[in-house]
Amino acid sequence: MVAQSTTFSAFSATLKRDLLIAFKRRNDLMNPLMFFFIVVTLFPIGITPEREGLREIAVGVLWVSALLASLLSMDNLYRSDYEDGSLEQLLLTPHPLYFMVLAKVISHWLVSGLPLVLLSPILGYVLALPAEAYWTMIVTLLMGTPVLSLLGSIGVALTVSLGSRGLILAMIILPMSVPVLIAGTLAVDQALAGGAVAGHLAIMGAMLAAALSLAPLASAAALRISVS
Amino acid sequence: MVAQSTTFSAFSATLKRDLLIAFKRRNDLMNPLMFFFIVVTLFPIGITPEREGLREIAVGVLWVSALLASLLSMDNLYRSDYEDGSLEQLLLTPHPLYFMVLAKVISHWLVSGLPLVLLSPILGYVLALPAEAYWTMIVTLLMGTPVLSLLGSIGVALTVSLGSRGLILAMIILPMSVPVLIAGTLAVDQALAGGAVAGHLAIMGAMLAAALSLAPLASAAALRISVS
Amino acid sequence: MPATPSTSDSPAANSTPLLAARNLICERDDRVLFAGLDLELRSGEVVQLKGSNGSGKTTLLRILCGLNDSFSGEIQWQGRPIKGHSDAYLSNLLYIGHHVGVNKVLTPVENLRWSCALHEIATDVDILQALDRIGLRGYEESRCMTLSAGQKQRVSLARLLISPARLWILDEPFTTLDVNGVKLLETLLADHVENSGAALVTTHHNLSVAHHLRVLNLDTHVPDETILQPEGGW
Amino acid sequence: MPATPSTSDSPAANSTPLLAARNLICERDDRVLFAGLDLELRSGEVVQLKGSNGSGKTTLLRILCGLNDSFSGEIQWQGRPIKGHSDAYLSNLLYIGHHVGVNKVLTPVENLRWSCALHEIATDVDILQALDRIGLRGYEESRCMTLSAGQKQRVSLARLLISPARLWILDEPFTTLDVNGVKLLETLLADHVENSGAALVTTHHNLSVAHHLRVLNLDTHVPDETILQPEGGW
Amino acid sequence: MAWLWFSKLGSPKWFYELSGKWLPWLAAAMVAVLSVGVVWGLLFMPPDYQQGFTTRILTIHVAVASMSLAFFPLMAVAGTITLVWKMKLADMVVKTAAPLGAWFSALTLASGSIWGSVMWGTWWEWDGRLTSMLFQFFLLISVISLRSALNDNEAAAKACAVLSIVGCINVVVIKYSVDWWETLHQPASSLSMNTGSVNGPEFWVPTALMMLGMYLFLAVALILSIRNEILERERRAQWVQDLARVA
Ligand code: HEM
Ligand SMILES: Nc1ncnc2c1ncn2[C@@H]1O[C@H](COP(=O)(O)OP(=O)(O)OP(=O)(O)O)[C@@H](O)[C@H]1O
Ligand SMILES: Nc1ncnc2c1ncn2[C@@H]1O[C@H](COP(=O)(O)OP(=O)(O)OP(=O)(O)O)[C@@H](O)[C@H]1O
Ligand SMILES: [Mg+2]
Ligand SMILES: [Mg+2]
Repeated sequence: MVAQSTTFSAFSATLKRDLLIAFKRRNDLMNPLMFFFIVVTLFPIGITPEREGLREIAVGVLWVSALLASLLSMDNLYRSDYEDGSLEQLLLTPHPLYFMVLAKVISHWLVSGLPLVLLSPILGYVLALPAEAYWTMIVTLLMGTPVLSLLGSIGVALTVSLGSRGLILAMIILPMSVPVLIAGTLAVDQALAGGAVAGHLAIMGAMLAAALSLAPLASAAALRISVS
Repeated sequence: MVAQSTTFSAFSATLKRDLLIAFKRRNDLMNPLMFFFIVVTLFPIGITPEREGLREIAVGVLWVSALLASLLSMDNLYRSDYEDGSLEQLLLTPHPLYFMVLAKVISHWLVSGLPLVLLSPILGYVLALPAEAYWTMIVTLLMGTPVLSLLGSIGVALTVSLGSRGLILAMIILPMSVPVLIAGTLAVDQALAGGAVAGHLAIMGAMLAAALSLAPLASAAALRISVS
Repeated sequence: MPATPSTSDSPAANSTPLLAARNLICERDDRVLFAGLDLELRSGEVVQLKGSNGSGKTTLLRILCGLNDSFSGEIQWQGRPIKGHSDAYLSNLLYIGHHVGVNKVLTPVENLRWSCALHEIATDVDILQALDRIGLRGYEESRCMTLSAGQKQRVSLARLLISPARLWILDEPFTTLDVNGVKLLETLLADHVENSGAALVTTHHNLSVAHHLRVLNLDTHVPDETILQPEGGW
Repeated sequence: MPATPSTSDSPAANSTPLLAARNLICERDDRVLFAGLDLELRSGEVVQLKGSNGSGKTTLLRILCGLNDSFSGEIQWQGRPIKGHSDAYLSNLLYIGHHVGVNKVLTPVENLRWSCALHEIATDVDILQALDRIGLRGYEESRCMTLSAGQKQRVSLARLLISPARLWILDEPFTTLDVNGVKLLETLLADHVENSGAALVTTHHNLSVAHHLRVLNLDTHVPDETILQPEGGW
Repeated sequence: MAWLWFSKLGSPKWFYELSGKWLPWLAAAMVAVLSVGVVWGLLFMPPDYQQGFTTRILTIHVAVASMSLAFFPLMAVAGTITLVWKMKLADMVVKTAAPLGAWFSALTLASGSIWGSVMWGTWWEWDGRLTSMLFQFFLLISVISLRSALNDNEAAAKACAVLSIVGCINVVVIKYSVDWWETLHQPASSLSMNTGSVNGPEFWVPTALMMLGMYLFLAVALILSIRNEILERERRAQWVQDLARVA
């Protein structure tokens, strides 16, 4: 007689699986990076190649691109699972859905969010971001991108059963992620102005904590709805 | 005995069908607009709310957002057809595939590209775009967005059989559409500088012509590959 | 024919049923699928759910699994309503639907590792044995997108060999299976109910699992108001 | 059993076959599916393609339709290779695969309007009659995503009633059909071949379309080197 | 007992009849209050010494604006009830409130930017409150299109419930946006009734009247559209059939 699995083993199995899938689709590991890179580079082309001009917009461009990159990458968080029926299996697990969703989001962030954070310094340099802003930028991105992923997961969960999603998804996610954008950019601007950023970081920390605790619940509920 | 359909009737049937689908998914008609709007609004938030600052980046922001909007909306050009098997049926038509693809792209542009062009003046205003640039912007967008859709269709066709597309798509399309972006922004900048824009418009016209004649062929080929 | 199949012939008529549904009512788009449907499933039974296309088989199964709650009525697992005590129920439930839940880029082994881990602890040895028995020998390591329709189906069916669940709910599991596949699955069903399991299966071909079998036909059960009228105004 | 089924019993043995495939070879992931496969299909014949899961039925059908060109060998339509003269072939071909090609948000009518217009001119009257006959009366105007599996299947099968195509290639068309559905489809097949059509059908249950039927079994055809070895190094 | 009343409140029929009784009174009150407010606010309110007659638009603006902030909380509460107790009526509130909210947000934007065109000499500024209001507008649109996109009513109801609960984040943003950004927009504090200096009673009384009128308007509009929704959904129910026969 086989024993029942623990919640933790289910959690880690889900985490492993999603990482494995992402890894098998090699390009998934590259794409968010590439996209981030491309979008960022669009601006010097579209707006202004002068370093002075760039310096002005660097922070904003970085954050907006990060936002869009994570938005685009959200799309396949639940979709393939929904289509091949894996999602039903996920919902039928006896373990709390909170952790399963969390596992999926975490693995998604590891694949799409983290690389982006790691790349940001290079792009900061390309966009002539003043040196003193680097650390703040990295830290804020490090705290901000998980929030984006978590908020995103709600949107995706709500819309996964819709035929056409790309856009309604954007409409749901973007407004919600604006606070993150604001907090992030403000913090970096502060750092540029030489001010103290602790306050802003605290705000972002609070956001992250809230998102971590609530977003998976909302997503779980949304998933149940979409599948039924 | 039923008679065989003409290429034209097949063409128009496909056009009608895609428009119908888009219309049934009401939000598809709104979304590209909304997305365009939202993305545009991200920049003032992220970068600078002052009108002077905005004026500098207005053109670039508009074009980049247009690019991203059409990119996001591309996603469901062939996807659902691929998944439900309609694409196989499309490939098995005795009529030249060129026209079928063309029909799909046209309807897609009508639904996602055109509204975007019509909205652009408003966004031009909120981004404090100087009055003299309006006409050039509209015309360039009017010529540019179809090119984006056409180029996009190639990318989508290539990647339709892949599980995760949002991003690999972006990587294929964005680089290809950079020329459009450049031509468009240059033209508008010219207009701002009070110069003659005929040259730039000619270039964009050439791009459009080329795309119209070649892109559907490429997409058709790509579709065959993806389906087999 | 009565709504509840007469349970006289079932092995343990007097014991409390594993799964019991009382007075289920479900309508989709104000079309009544079934009303006042009662269903009892005791250990040692296979209930085959029959009915014409669109009679509501899949809907019923999904309702029983708790995947779909647009219904009224009560569902009990071993006498306790599943609402409150879902995990006791879910850890004994194995559902395989129209969509088999097999990821395309993963190999059969990797797929099973996950879908098993959601419920029970299964070693790779178990999984490989299961795949072997289900007839996927040699395909353990090839991506599922390269498998044929029937092979995909088999991947999901392999879970039947691993899971300790007592209740199987299978939605047209015989689709795309070849003759051997069908035989194999039937023996699996027989074995399962032999050792005090129970199974609820929808299929259009007539099952041959000897004396355990009971048939519930949804068609003989549809109330009158669902005689269909053309909707569109043509 | 010979590779090419003996055509002695077929109505028009001496006429040139509608569809002829010579010496087809196909391997997927260096696994030979079939080699040196010959196939002849004459008007008035139904050929049932049998074979265990993964034996290559779907692949073969897709090859014959020209949807899949990872093969070697020659395929002829009425004596002319289909490569050059594809549209003559395609306008006489009707293929329904595992994925039925029914859009979820459209209604059955709208779906058929399009999929018919790709080949022939069909009026709404034809379409509605077809839907009626195929047993979707009352569902003409409801979005296909709300249809059951079997009903979706029926939507695609409705094309059989409209299309003038002489060659039908159907991949497991009986899946998810209820008993009446199966009967209906079998009569459709019979009628089709009656008036000089031809059909190539894969299915695991044994067709009952009287004397026209011929069976081609892919299993009896697999060359030896494909005895399967476990690939993964476990 | 209380529970019984609660479930009764959930029943559309009951609500339909009750609201039928209330409606005339509410409507009358609304007309009265609004007309007084408008006349006073637009015609008799003394011109502000610095802001001139344009202050009068502001009475409308402030009323509409503060009103449109009420929608997401409302929908969130109703949504929670939908999710927890599966109460039909609550879902109807969510459904009918969304378009209303969209209109009001649009009105706020419009009135605001009209005022802006006078005060700031521009129709639009990238000001925190304005922008976040714009996003509320978007969110409401997406609530609407989400419902239209989901074909299954049950699912649509719950999905929209979740979305409107989550969407409340944005209301918080709107509230504090003025403090987060260094911003053109009036801090909401200037709304506080007791600031005697500029905004004396002759300013805030009409404003208050306007607000009251707006809330009455909201009530009336909601009830009306909910009644429609009820008839729509219960069209097969016996009592609706009877109504139809009577009419
Ligand atoms: C949540 C939304 C909003 C609220 C609660 C709100 C509320 C207010 C309040 C309380 C005032 C100050 C009235 C006074 O002077 O005592 C005000 C003024 C004003 N509002 Fe809004 N408003 C909102 C949105 C908007 C929008 C969307 C716009 C423009 C598109 C706008 C434009 C203005 C302008 C131009 C003023 C005058 C500012 C000044 O006197 O310098 N408001 N609003
Ligand atoms: N895209 C692919 N790439 C590589 N191999 C494939 C691919 N598709 C199918 N195969 C292999 O070809 C073989 C035959 O597949 P096919 O779908 O034709 O089988 P089938 O006869 O239709 O089986 P079933 O009865 O289950 O439908 C399978 O063993 C599968 O492994
Ligand atoms: N999401 C939905 N919304 C509205 N109606 C639905 C939905 N899903 C199914 N239905 C309706 O419910 C009825 C039963 O569907 P169901 O899938 O349960 O039938 P079924 O018995 O499984 O048929 P099949 O044998 O073809 O699988 C169908 O008539 C269909 O129209
Ligand atoms: Mg079914
Ligand atoms: Mg097959």
